Amino acid sequence: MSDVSIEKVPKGRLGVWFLIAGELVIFGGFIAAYALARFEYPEFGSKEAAGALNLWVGVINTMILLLSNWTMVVAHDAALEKNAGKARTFMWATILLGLIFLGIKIGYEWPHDFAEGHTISSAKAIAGAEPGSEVMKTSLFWNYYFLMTGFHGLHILVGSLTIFGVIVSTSKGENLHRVELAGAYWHLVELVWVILFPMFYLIK
Amino acid sequence: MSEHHEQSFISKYIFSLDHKMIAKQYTLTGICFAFVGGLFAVAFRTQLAWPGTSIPFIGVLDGMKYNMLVTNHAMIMFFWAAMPTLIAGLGNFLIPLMLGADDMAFPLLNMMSYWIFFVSAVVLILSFMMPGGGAATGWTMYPPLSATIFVDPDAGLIKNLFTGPSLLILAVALEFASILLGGINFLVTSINMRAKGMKLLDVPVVVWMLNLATVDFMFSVGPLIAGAVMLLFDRIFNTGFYDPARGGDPILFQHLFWFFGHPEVYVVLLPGLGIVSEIIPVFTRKPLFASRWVIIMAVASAFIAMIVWAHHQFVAGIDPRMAEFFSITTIIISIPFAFIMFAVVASFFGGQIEVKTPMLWALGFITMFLIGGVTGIYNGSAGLDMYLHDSYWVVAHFHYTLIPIVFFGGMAGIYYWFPKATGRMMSEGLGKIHFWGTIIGLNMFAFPLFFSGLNGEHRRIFDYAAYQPMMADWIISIRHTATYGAMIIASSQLLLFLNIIISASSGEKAGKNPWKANTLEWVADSPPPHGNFATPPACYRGPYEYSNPKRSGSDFWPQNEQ
Amino acid sequence: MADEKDYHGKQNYIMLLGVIAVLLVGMVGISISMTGSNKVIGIVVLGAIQFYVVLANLMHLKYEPAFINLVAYLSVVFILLFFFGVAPDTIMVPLAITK
Amino acid sequence: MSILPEAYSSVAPEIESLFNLIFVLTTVWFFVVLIALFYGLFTSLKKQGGKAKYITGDDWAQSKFIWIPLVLVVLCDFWIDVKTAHVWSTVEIEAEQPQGDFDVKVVGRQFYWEFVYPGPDGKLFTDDDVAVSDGNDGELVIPVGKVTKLHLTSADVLHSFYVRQFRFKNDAIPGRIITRWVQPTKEGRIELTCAEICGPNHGTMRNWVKIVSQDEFDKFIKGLNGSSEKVSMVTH
Repeated sequence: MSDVSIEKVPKGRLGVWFLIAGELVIFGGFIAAYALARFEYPEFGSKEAAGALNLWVGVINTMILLLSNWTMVVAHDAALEKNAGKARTFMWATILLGLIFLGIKIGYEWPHDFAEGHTISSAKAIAGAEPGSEVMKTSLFWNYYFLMTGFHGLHILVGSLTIFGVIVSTSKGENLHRVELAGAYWHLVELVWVILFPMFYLIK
Repeated sequence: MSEHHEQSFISKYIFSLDHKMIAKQYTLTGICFAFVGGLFAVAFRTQLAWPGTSIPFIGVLDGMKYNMLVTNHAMIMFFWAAMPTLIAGLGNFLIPLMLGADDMAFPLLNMMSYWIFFVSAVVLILSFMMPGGGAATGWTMYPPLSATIFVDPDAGLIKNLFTGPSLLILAVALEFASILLGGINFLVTSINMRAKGMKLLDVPVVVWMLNLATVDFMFSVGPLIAGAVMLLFDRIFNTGFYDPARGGDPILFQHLFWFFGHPEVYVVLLPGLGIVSEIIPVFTRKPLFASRWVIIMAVASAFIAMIVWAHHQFVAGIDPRMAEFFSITTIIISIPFAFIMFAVVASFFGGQIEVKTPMLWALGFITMFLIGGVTGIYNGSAGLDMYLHDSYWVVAHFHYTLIPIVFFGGMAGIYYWFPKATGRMMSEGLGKIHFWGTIIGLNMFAFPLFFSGLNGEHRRIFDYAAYQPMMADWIISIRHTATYGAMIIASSQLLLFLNIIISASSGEKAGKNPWKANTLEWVADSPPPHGNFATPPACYRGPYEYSNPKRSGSDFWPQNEQ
Repeated sequence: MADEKDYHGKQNYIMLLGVIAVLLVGMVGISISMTGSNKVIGIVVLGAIQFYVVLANLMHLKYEPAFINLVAYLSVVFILLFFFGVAPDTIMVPLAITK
Repeated sequence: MSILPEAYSSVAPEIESLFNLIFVLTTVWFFVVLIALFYGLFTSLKKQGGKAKYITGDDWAQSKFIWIPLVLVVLCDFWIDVKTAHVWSTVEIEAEQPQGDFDVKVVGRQFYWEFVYPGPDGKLFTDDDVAVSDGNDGELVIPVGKVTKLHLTSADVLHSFYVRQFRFKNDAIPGRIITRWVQPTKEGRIELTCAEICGPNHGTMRNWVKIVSQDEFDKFIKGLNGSSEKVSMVTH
């Protein structure tokens, strides 16, 4: 922590931090709910649930998101040096990486899961199953998985749109402070992912 | 924003960026919804008093219709009447004016937040018109009932989305988003845009309270948004988050709900308390007693409010040891509010009290809220709540807290700041009749319910014919009295509309500072122009310097004067 | 706001990325090699460290004034509070279904 | 308190004494504050040419007038907390519950109560349990003076088991069985109501608790095992 007084913080940055805090609590609600179910039911770790997720695809995706955060901070540095062109280039890279992440998640992972009969609407999977049986509980895992990864993907989409807006608004080299605000929001996405990734892919 | 440019009708009155206009939009929407909610209440009170009477536009109530009215009465009063008037309306109007700023920190965000709120209101109204009608789940929307009612698992997404409960959940989520955005605006404004020389403790108590309320809201609303999304998915995607057969857990929703639901009570309580502690010094011509400690205690209560949520679930089958803990924290939270009450009462002694209408409403707030406060101890005590939970005792208790907070507090604010908002005084006579009608109605309505509640009359029953002990003559007469009370409250609100219309058009002109108050909003013209202040005011002292011996001549010392 | 003085220090982002990547590899290693509660504990600990690194360094939180740190960490604190407030009611209760 | 309905359970006196304690304390405080308020109000109304005293309440000489009452409030809160903790733990906390003489499972259903009694083997949660409900106009029959363990659960949505005369209420929740206990003190037939909104017919979800002497109760159980249809419980 630095000795900067709160009044010195520009209002944009202050607002973004409050937004981040609010978002953290929303994600926190999901994460807490999932964690509670996860600790209650060992079935969540079974071959039919978390075990069915492809760890290495997840790792690749994490790396891509990490890279996108690096490009974003480079863009921020460029903005501090008033180098709008460089900043825009790296923001484009960030958007690209974000879209690749979404592409892998929605274009490869989810169809893969669907093919194995795991969908968010578990009506087919649980048809005729005994209440409280393992099938039922694994279906709950998939409910959580699709809900939370979907919600996270939504934030990536919003973040990309925000960055795109910043790219447009900085096209004449002004409003460069906005690069940082968009960046902070983008880092929030990474911040949430470093929790989601272990929860779904690693603890099984 | 301070330069004066010509504005078209649209940009001045509808898509306005001016915080004062947005505040008026919020407040008017809120008042209209409050009236609708009140009519709902009158409707089902009529059914309770005279079962089987046909109500205009609704007809004879059956169980389903009754539950719909009760549910939407609570929802509307909380989220579409209390929040917009007290938090959004008041906050938007007061925060920039009291801090000597020209507008909110993010005017565009401000306008967006109102229009998101407006959309949420539209979605709410749509939810009444869905096949099967509106949500009939109780305002707490406990699953599995709320996750299954009106849902046809095979019907598919769209059909299940367009049902009353689904749309209500959607509307609530939108409403939260709007208040969240508005709240970020409040916090940034009051941190960054205070007038030159205004230290944190020179900020008026009401602004403190509004910001504390916003912080509480911001930190507590997340779990409920998550829970609401999960509930919506249970309805439209046939997921199993709250379905025990699939390992889901209904209790989880109750926690997600009340983790927000209890701080929510303080989100509306703190601004009401702030308004009163703003009005008392002006009409007693005396500083607010120990105003710094009042702020500190408000901060303390805002924190404790976050760790009392499970006291709504004592009998919901939660772990009894947890219940013990929450019972203790709940009773502890009475301490800061006891302090604030004592401080308010202490500020009366040795004053020169002038009982104008705003002061009258403030007095009504204090006395009625005292009843609500002390009866809260009964419910907070887990051992006793086992008996009182979900009985009319609870109904009486929270009407004795929420009506003073939202209604008396809000009215005190409206009567006090109306001259600043419109430039004209409100009629004292009409205001006083309005007050006495409301307070008499409130006590006729709520006080008898304590006794029927103690006798074990339980809530949300549309016809007590099945319950012999509840058909005793004295309990039936209590139902009649309560219904008459509700009718008196509702009808005396017509005076408010009358008063607003008459005064806004032909009330006597109010100068810059009709109440001889210290805070900065009275430095601006009334109504303040676009951009509020001709020259940005500076601040030299705290807001409650009344009858200061160092000040010669007048008995008040505005914050901006040397 | 473009004219505001920026008090954020420069930092070596490559190294920062390296740290996060190493933590990631560590977590994956744990999840492959270990089993049982050690695995969970290990992953949670490394995850928490990673969370802190991202929040404090990548998001520059450590350069912000104390108030903003308070806000950011309070949101985490309240979620933990929620989790431990609810845990006794869900984790420790056996599922018993009545048809 | 005559305002409360007649008491039928062993814990009712405890709960009433808790009620009385809170009633006395809160009423005293309420009137103290109210009298102070109106005294302050009427003694300091506006007078011609009067000047208000400049009292900030920042120094101890002034602020002690609210700090001392606050300390008293804290003491009263502490008193109430202790009493509450005592009552609550005797009623609810499993470790301190008395040994049960008899088990019965209460199942809430839309919109009626179902009571499951142990079958011939005398044990609950076995396949020969016997269920009665409105259908075969069954009521909750329990022996007077004995500790009956109530295993509350639900088959569809939330319900709440509420008997005024027992001063007792607890939700019946699908997916879990909540064990509470009651020790009736006198015979009689009293109302059992649902206190948690459970749908359109919530208002009609009423049954009866019949408290009978031990030998009547034994007769009832015999007749039950003879006649009624068997139901199999799935609990795991």
